Amino acid sequence: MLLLEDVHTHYGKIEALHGVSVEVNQGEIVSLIGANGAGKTTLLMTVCGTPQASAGRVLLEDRDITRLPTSEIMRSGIAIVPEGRRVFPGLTVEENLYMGGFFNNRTQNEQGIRHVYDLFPRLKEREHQRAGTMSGGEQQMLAIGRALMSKPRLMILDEPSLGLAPLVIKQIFEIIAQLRDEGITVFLVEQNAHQALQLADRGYVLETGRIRLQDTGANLLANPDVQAAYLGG
Amino acid sequence: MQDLLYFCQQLINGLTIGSTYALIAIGYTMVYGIIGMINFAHGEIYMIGAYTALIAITGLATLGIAWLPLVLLVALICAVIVSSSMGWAVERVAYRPVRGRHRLIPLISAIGMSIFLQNYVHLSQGSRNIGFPALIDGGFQLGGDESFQLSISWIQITIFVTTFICMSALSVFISRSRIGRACRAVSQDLGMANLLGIDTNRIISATFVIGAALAAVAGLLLGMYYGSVDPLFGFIAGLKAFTAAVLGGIGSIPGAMLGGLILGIAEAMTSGYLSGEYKDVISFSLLILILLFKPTGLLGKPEVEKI
Amino acid sequence: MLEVQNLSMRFGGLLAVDQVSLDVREHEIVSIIGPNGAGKTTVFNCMSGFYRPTGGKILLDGKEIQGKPDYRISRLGLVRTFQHVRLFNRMTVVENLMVAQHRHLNTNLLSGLVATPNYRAREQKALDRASYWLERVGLQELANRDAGNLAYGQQRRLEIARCMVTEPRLLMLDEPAAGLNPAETRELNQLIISLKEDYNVSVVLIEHDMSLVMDISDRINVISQGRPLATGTPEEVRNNDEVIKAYLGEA
Amino acid sequence: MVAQNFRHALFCALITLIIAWPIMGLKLTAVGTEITVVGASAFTWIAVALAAVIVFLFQLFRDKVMVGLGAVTILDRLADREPLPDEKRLRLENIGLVLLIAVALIWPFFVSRGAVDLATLVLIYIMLALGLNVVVGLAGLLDLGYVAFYAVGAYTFALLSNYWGASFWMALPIGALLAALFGLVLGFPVLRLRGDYLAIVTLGFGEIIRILLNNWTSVTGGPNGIGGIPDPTLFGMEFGRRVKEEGNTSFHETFGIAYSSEHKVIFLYLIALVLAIFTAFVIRRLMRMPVGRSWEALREDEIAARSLGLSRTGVKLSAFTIGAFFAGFAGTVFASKQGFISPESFVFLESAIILAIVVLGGMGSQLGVILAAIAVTILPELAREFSEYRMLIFGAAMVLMMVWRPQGLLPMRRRHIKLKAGG
Repeated sequence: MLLLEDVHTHYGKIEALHGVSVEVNQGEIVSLIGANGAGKTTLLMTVCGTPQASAGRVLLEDRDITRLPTSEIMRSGIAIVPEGRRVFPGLTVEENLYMGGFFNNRTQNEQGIRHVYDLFPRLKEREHQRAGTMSGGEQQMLAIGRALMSKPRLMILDEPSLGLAPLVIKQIFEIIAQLRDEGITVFLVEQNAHQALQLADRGYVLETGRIRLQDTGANLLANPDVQAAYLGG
Repeated sequence: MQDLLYFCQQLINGLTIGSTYALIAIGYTMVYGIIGMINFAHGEIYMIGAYTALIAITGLATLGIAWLPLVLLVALICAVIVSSSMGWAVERVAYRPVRGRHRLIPLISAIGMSIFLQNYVHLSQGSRNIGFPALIDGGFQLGGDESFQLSISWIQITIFVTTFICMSALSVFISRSRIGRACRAVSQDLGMANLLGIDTNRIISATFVIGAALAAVAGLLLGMYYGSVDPLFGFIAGLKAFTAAVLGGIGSIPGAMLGGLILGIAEAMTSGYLSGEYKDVISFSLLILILLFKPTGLLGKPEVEKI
Repeated sequence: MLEVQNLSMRFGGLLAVDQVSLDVREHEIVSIIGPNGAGKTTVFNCMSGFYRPTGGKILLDGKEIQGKPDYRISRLGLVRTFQHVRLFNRMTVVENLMVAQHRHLNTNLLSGLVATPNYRAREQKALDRASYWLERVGLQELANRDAGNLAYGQQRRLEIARCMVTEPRLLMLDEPAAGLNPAETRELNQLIISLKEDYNVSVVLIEHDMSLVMDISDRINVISQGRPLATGTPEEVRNNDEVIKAYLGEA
Repeated sequence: MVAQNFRHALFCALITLIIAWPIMGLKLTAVGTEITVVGASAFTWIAVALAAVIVFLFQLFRDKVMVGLGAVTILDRLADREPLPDEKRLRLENIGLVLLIAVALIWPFFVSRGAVDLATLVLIYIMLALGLNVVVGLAGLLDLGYVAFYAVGAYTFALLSNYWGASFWMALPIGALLAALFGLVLGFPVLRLRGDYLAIVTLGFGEIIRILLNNWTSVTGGPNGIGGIPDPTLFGMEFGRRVKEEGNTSFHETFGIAYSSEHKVIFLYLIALVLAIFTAFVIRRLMRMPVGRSWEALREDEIAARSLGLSRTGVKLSAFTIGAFFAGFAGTVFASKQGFISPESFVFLESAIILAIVVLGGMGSQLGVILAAIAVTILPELAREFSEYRMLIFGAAMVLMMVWRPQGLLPMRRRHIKLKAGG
């Protein structure tokens, strides 16, 4: 589904990724974990084309998307729930969802919104509330809902648990599992390694711009090196 | 009683001018809201709108067409088309290549564009001011006695009505339509809109075109109201409109409307009670005072300094 | 020497920092760590005067300094670096160091215009100090390059040198190892230790690179979601269950 | 891809027609009291069509053209040339400077009066541009009302001489100091504003001052301006045919030579030359002093500068005040040269021209700014048929410079400082 081959990415002068290869197969949940500043978000954003990889290739369903502009990549079956949620604060919940389905026709949007409200009844209650006034957990639900509106085949989530209460985190992870059951491939970046790996079919550990470990989720969870990667050897 | 009438007269004059300032101010505020730059050449776009309208009106007169509604409609359409194209072109040529660079660079580029357009019209149409035919003249008087009567002209009413229609249409467009929603989304988080697959460059172009179209409407209206145009016509009006935008809170569309009206009234009162010479001083002083004491304007949101 | 008591910072509805306390003694390296978005840089911004904290006190030698303008705090000897290096890019490396020493220079306009002996002597002294620190961080060869053209690791070192020429008492480093390769990180490690040992500067450090933090810190403060989570020596923090949970999530 | 390019190119060509044809092709002309529309000349029509075709072709082959343009780097090589070794460079510079000044001193005696007059104007613009360069180029503060300080200098001299009979030499320091004081007073409240707001506010200040000059008729003469501003004197010697003031002597009588109106023009030129050299020298020193470095530091990164203990207001204010000081200088010379001033000379356009000089020359670069001042003032005189296109070209040049070469034609070069080894 998604394939990164020896990807290097620079932010200005800093090389943030030093040759990363990752593969996400159809129907999987793949978790990418790693400490702060390891380059996890950079890796996700490279898939989206901001910034573009300076070397290597990114393939989506066997199509080379390395050099495409972001807006075009995001119209080819990928949706992202970015770090910090980034809902449009001045738009209502409903308007945010419409923005997610910007390229849909009216009936598709109506179906999509109904589907999102089924998944998150909470959002239905807040339909006409401005997104900026909602709690972090609600915003996270909205961000996921907005991403679902474009009916993506691959969904990328960047730290969906960041700054949320444990109960809400649990709920979010349940939804992610549900997305897989609906046939959406999930590529998940998390600091919250325990939960992310429990859920994942496979996982990668990123350390200072390089993939250090890759294995099934369960194996990584049991691996003492994972803890070391976080708290220093 | 006379005093009250005199006051009302100034109020009406102020609201007339103010509503056109508001129309022009929309262009500043929308562009600022989306890409955070002052479109210095916006006043010139408005001036070009006025010229185009005048050319269309005169051209129709030469052809012997004099049915007022048709003349106005054609003039309006021509002005809107030319100004919008100009707005689009200006963004492509002078602003898009420098977007995201140090703050002064787009501003200098915009000033250059403003000077260029001023002289473009100056060279093509001459520097003298040209009389704008009073297509809608006359009016009616209200109350008072021989010494003073409250007079309202038809052109003032036309300006009110047209401005009201434009503002309402814009409000509906921004709040209901798909593109309007995208405009708001892009102004709140451009990067995220991009991540939803939206071609943000197109949305930015759209805001320039909308702002220019409204400025063209204002150009036609004010051309008729003042009765003449010249190539410098846009510069001061542009500054006034910018003041209005800042007064209301730059980036906020209702703010631009409010700011325009307040500024118009302030100017009319200065003209009416002090002297017409100093009305520009009042608006500039107002601009300076707002920026000093409430840079976010009346309806704007504070910005947090990022470190 | 520096004491932060119950510091809080609120942005609109968001409580970014909530009741954080820490203290720095003379001759000590203290680290602040915590997951992304924990509010570490906000603490720094309050300490260096860029933000006016909404609650709590910051004491330098027992005197309150919270809410003072940034440039005054800097003149008291509290100098910082930035998460994303902030150099004067179109000025040369030496000029960057000269700007930082304006306090030590004769800034009288007239004496500068006619170049009085006193003015020249001070200017020369500042140049010598700049030269010394350039050698110390290994940038002597690049003295006349534009700062913006240096490699990233060199920029990081220049930023530290620029702080050091001001002869600070307390140095606040915001993620100094970000973007450095392992060899550069090791060098940085030694540099920071030497600042403390040889120049008698206290250091407050925000850092993600745990091996660096664990190696050089005397004490570590952990904050999570704006709230203090733990304090202690590296060993204590490493084995603290709360900390492990904050980093790895609930088991 | 090609089809898309083609459609875009067609669209751009259409837009070009829409924005060019009505304004350029249809000229409004007054015939008696009536206004009619007259089609422009065939030449204009062809030009409009040609422009559309060029836009079409450019957009169609955009990628290739841009690659071609990217290859033009001659200017860069000039700017990035290796600096000469210090001693050699110093010697060369000194010889060059002495030669240049010598030529500048002797030259006016061999040319026409008009040329000298123009040269004086060039020198005034050099002073103005060098002063604005401090504010915009070094400190990074966009001041769009710079001309106001120029006006303060000019009006100070005019008023002082009209009301108290002050001479040029008395008015020169007073004018400059008063302009600086204006800078200080105006700058104090506005300098904490963000860059683009600052630009607009200074523009507003400039306009307010102009409007006041225009309307305060009892003092400034309003739009009629003030005349009879005296010429400078040389140790009390006047340059007129007859002595205006009791106790003065006239230049030609003292030296026993025939009266010539050229003496005055040349003398004024020499004064302007000395003042321009003084301006350049002082600013050059300032640039290398702590205050100059802090201007640049604040321009480069305000937050970092503050973190190192620089006070934002203090540093900005010093740049603003010093810039204003030199504008006041130039204003006094200008008033003396013209003998008559009115608010006409101090419109926004004048600020824009000075800004254009700084931008074209290269913000921060003294040599660039001086060359640009010469070019901008002299070129329209040399090509008179194009002089009405002057502002059009300035505007276009400002846009082009910002897009392609924001550092200016001759960007500032950094001074190399030699360090003692070991320290």
